[in-house]
Amino acid sequence: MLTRAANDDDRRRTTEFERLNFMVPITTFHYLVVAAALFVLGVIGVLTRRNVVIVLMSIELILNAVNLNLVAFSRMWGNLHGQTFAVFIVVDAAAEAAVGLGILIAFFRNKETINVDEIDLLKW
Amino acid sequence: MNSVVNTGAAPVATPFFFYFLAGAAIVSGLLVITRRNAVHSALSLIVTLLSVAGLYLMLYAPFVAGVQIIVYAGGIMVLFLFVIMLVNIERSAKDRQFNRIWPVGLAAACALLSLFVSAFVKGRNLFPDRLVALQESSNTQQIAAMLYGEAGRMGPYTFAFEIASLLLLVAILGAVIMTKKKI
Amino acid sequence: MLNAFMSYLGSTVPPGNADNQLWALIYVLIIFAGVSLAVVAMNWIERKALAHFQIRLGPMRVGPHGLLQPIADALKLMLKEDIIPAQADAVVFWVAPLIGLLAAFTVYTVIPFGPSQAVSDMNIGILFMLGVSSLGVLGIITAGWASNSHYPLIGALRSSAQMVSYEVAMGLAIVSALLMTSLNRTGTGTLSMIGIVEAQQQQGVWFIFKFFPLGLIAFVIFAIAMIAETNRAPFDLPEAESELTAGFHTEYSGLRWSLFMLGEYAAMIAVSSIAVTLWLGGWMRPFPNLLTGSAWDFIFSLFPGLTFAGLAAIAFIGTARMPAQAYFRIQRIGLAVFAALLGLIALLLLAIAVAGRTNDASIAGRFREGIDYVYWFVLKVAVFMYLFIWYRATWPRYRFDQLMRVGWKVMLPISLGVLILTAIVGVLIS
Amino acid sequence: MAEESKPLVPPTPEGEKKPAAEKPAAAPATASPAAPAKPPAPPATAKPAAPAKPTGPVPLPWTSPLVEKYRRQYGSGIDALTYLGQNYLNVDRSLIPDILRLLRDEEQFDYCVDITAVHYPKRERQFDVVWILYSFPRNERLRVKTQIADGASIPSVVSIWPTANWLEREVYDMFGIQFDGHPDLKRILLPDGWKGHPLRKDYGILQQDKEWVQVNLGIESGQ
Amino acid sequence: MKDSMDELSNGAVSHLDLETPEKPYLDANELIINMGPQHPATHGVLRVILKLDGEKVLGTECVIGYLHRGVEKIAENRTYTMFNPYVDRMDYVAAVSNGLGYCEAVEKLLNVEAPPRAQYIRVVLTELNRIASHQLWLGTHALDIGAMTPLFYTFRDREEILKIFERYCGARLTTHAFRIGGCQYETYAGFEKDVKNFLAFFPPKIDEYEALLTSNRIWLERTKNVGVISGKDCIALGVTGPVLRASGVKWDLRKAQPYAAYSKFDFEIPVGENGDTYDRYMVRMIEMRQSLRIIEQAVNGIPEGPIMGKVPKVIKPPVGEIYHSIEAPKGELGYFIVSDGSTQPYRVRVRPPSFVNLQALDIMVRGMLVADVVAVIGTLDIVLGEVDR
Repeated sequence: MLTRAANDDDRRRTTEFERLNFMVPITTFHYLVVAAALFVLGVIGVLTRRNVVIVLMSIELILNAVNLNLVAFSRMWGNLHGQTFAVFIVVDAAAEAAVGLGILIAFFRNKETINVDEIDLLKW
Repeated sequence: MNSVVNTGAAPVATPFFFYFLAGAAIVSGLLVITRRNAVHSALSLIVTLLSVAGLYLMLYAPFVAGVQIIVYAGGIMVLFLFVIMLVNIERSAKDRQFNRIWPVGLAAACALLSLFVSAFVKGRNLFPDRLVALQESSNTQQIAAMLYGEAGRMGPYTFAFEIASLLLLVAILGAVIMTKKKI
Repeated sequence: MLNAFMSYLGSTVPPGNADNQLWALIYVLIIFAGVSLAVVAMNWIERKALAHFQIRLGPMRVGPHGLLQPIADALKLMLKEDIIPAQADAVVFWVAPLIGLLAAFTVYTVIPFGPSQAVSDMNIGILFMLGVSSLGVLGIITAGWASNSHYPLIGALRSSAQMVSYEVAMGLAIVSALLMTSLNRTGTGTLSMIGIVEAQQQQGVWFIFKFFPLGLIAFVIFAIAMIAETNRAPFDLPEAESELTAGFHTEYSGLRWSLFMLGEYAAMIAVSSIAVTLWLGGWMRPFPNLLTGSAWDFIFSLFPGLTFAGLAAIAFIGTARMPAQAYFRIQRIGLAVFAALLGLIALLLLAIAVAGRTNDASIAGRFREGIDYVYWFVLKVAVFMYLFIWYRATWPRYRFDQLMRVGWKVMLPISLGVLILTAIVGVLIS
Repeated sequence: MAEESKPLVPPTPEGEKKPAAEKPAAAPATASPAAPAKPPAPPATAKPAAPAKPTGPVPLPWTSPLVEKYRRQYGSGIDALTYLGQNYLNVDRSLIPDILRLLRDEEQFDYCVDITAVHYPKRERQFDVVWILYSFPRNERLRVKTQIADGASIPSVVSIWPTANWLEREVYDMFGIQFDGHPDLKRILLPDGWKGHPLRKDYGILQQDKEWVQVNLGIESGQ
Repeated sequence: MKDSMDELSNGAVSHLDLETPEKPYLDANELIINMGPQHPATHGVLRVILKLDGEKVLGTECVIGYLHRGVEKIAENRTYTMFNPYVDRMDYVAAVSNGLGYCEAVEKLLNVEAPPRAQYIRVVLTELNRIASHQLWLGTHALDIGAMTPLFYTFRDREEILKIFERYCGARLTTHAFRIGGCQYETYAGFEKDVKNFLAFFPPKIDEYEALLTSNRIWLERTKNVGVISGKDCIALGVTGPVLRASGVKWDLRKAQPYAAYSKFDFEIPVGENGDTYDRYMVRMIEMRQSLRIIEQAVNGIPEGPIMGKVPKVIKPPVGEIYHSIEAPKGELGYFIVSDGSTQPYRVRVRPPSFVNLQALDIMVRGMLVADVVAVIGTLDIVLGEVDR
């Protein structure tokens, strides 16, 4: 009754938006552009910020960008390998955050700084 | 559960939502790397993560979206906020925000950006312009099949999954050892 | 219009899944209003029940038996001066209560009040719920930080540590219930909230009684963890007033403070709903497989009406027992009107039950069914709400290290053990 | 030495006939006690010196092994008296730390009940400092008193009885008596910047540190 | 850990270096928190400066005096009789005890004794007041630990005692029940009946409190091994009352140096073992029952006779000084009175139990958590009116 066939629905919406000249349909490419933008933002953060916490957050941004790519490709190819990999990356991000923040706290306790420029000794 | 399987009709798969979420993700991503105050950065990052989770939903990956919310926004970001509150942010907020080599870093990032742009411009046609509608209503079950296998067979990622759990264990131990004063 | 209405009533899937945006929106509004109303009612009930536990009367002045007290409270809170401390981070200070509130209310989109009485039936339902409710901690931690004051900060750190810790045990307890859903022919479980209830229906047992006592233990662990998760007594350390004045919301006042309270109560109802859905058969009436047949259906469908009739009777008795002085007249009239209102609702519900007795396809039949589902669900949640009050009146407060110890050294191992045992038993049986 | 050897009645014998006259603001009361030797006089007349006066209780010499022992050791610096069944030692200022330590270590006076002072402005040595001691094993109470002059200091007994910490701080706060060796001698009941020591007799009952009140409370007067 | 006298005497008590260098929070591991003077759990206007490492208490410093009224100075400017009501305002939850101590001290100075009947009445009222004080303590202490309900139960039952006070002397809290030389009022007509009713009424109520708390798991966890203080430390710090007894020192002034008519009654002194918060709780609970025992014996044995001794109209004690102390609900309450022979005391020194007991807070909470500070403040049973006087 109220549930329409899938293709029907998609077509209806597409035409609607084309009539409004609102936007073109979203393709994988769109997602890739978003992911690339997030990736570059993350890289800028990692390379330029002094605050280690923000550097770590930028790394999270990068990982998210990668995840977005993977999931977009997963949809493109119609299988779930990409999504599965994204789950692995989330696991990795959790491990990285835990260890990174652990290092940060241990470091802060000794050196009282969280600036990357000042973390310049192998041993202290 | 019931007969209606709406494979094609992603709940919110409209361009408007895509642009909204993408815009939110990128703007808050920008805020993450520019805010002086680390707590603001973290809050912006949460917005980014939630927007990306929304994008996952649009890509028929509800499980990844759920994991993104529960692990990233609910877990990792709480950890980040916790640490930010422990370390003295007042002082670091008054400090110089960018490191000495920031022009170099920015240049490198710009180079990377141009690489991406050129790759996308030149390689646009390489991507097949198709979007497959995935089975959303059994997404979790399918990912489970990938990770654990089904019907008695191991899945393609079962071994990797076990390794990942080991990685987490190592990370837990490492974090505990590093942060605890006396063990 | 009527056709659309009928077709909706006839639908067996939630509006979100039926891709019916309008109905989904209406549902969201209904749930939002309903939850807000429930919070207001809960406020009154908690004050009254707590008062009676403590040999007091509780609110008696605003309206008959203090019935209008929540409204007076809400008005007061809205009119109260809204203070932002000078040193606070104004933006974050503003946003923090909203985060908690949004997280608490978003959860309701997947709570099934009936097989089709939900906004949406997500494939990842329970995962979504856990994730979104874990966002609530962000509101607390940002509130504590933004206040720029010691007590809120300690309260926020405490509460974030507490919530993160108990989420682990809670998650494991949930997983053991999820494992039970996979005990079917195909061997695939489900994360969908509706699917979980339906699995209980198929297996003919609430999961609390499944693999006795494994299901019960998992349920108890969840029931303890959910108190910790909502920062209620005896785990209310984040806002332990005797230690931290008011914890993370010490610096909050007026409307924003009331948003925190709204969020807290909404979260209480939400976690109770999870417990009901996972272990207590969700919307199902007692013994749906045992006492079958239309006669039993009819008998059980009388319960909503009878409940309201009982409430009306209590209100009428209260009216009759009011002192005869002249200055009680208005209160008396008010209580009588309230009782009459309850009585009317009771009559309406009974009429629907009677009218929908025969024909399941008619509007009345549909209504009767929906009312039944919602009634049993709400009744089960209400029991949890009462337990929340009871705990608060009875127990002292845990200390922080004890709380952590209970969370990590008692609840976590037990829930892990229950999970493993459930898996083993499940495999052995199938 | 000379002063102490006299059998002291608390308000000291010589000089000040009338302590009541000293009370700055006790307006209504001053009249009647101004004549000390009036109707209820018997005790008052007992005051001047003599230990033996039949009317009214008076301090009597107190002998016990304890006293004998210390008297042998320290000579006349110790004066042991008993009044209404309560024993006290009048000890010379110079003997204070030793006597108190010995009382705890040897005589098991392990509980310092109270430390306080009394101000006699007319006297040369203006302050009586009083230690009230109790012995759990002996179930016995003992007061030790000494006289010091205004501005003079006295050794702290915190190292003997930790409880003396706050008690000495209160004495300092109220009388301005310095305790040498106290770990943290500062005001305890009054605010830190307060001027004056209220329990001295020259501090009127309506008197207050106006300046402090104006600066810290922003009001003209606390009255 | 804190058994050594040396550590105590090295100024460990309440000597806190509050100047923290400009260091970040994690490194210094220290956080200074002000608890009070406006804080729900400090029972008045007590300010405790806490030095914390995370939640662990490194040290505390009490700042008191917010309620200082100069009672001792006032005494020097009032006659002996006029000063009597002032003592009620010190420990305002145990006003009868305060009055008893003061009256007995002045009587001693005058060398008179209250007649037996007055003494029995005094014992009844004082013990009732001890129960009332313990009830208030129990309610607030439980509230501090997070149990709301006992507060209301104890207040309900305390009301019965206050009613007896009200009928006896017209006041509920600051009773001013006794006069120098005896009692002002003869017992009212139903006094004995009221007291006996209370004797029957109250024991089940104690059971009720105990049902809520004594074997409650959370209560045990919150109180066992919290705020432990050894008997030796108690004595060194001058801590008296239930706190001392909970640490295993069997010492009660009612037995050790009986005053009023206490030597005539048969009662036990409860003693704890570990000196922790739970023992202090148990000691006070048993003390309530023992007080009931004393009241029972006293009210059954009230002799006939006058209620006022032979005290002159104008009280002019002979020159001399006296120290007299009684066992108040909170510990040893002493009065050191110096008389110069005039109608006004030359000096009145009050030895307040709360003040001295509060000193022990520091060593009791070192190494504990913030939540324990609250529990320990509650268990010390301080009344700021008495601490600050």
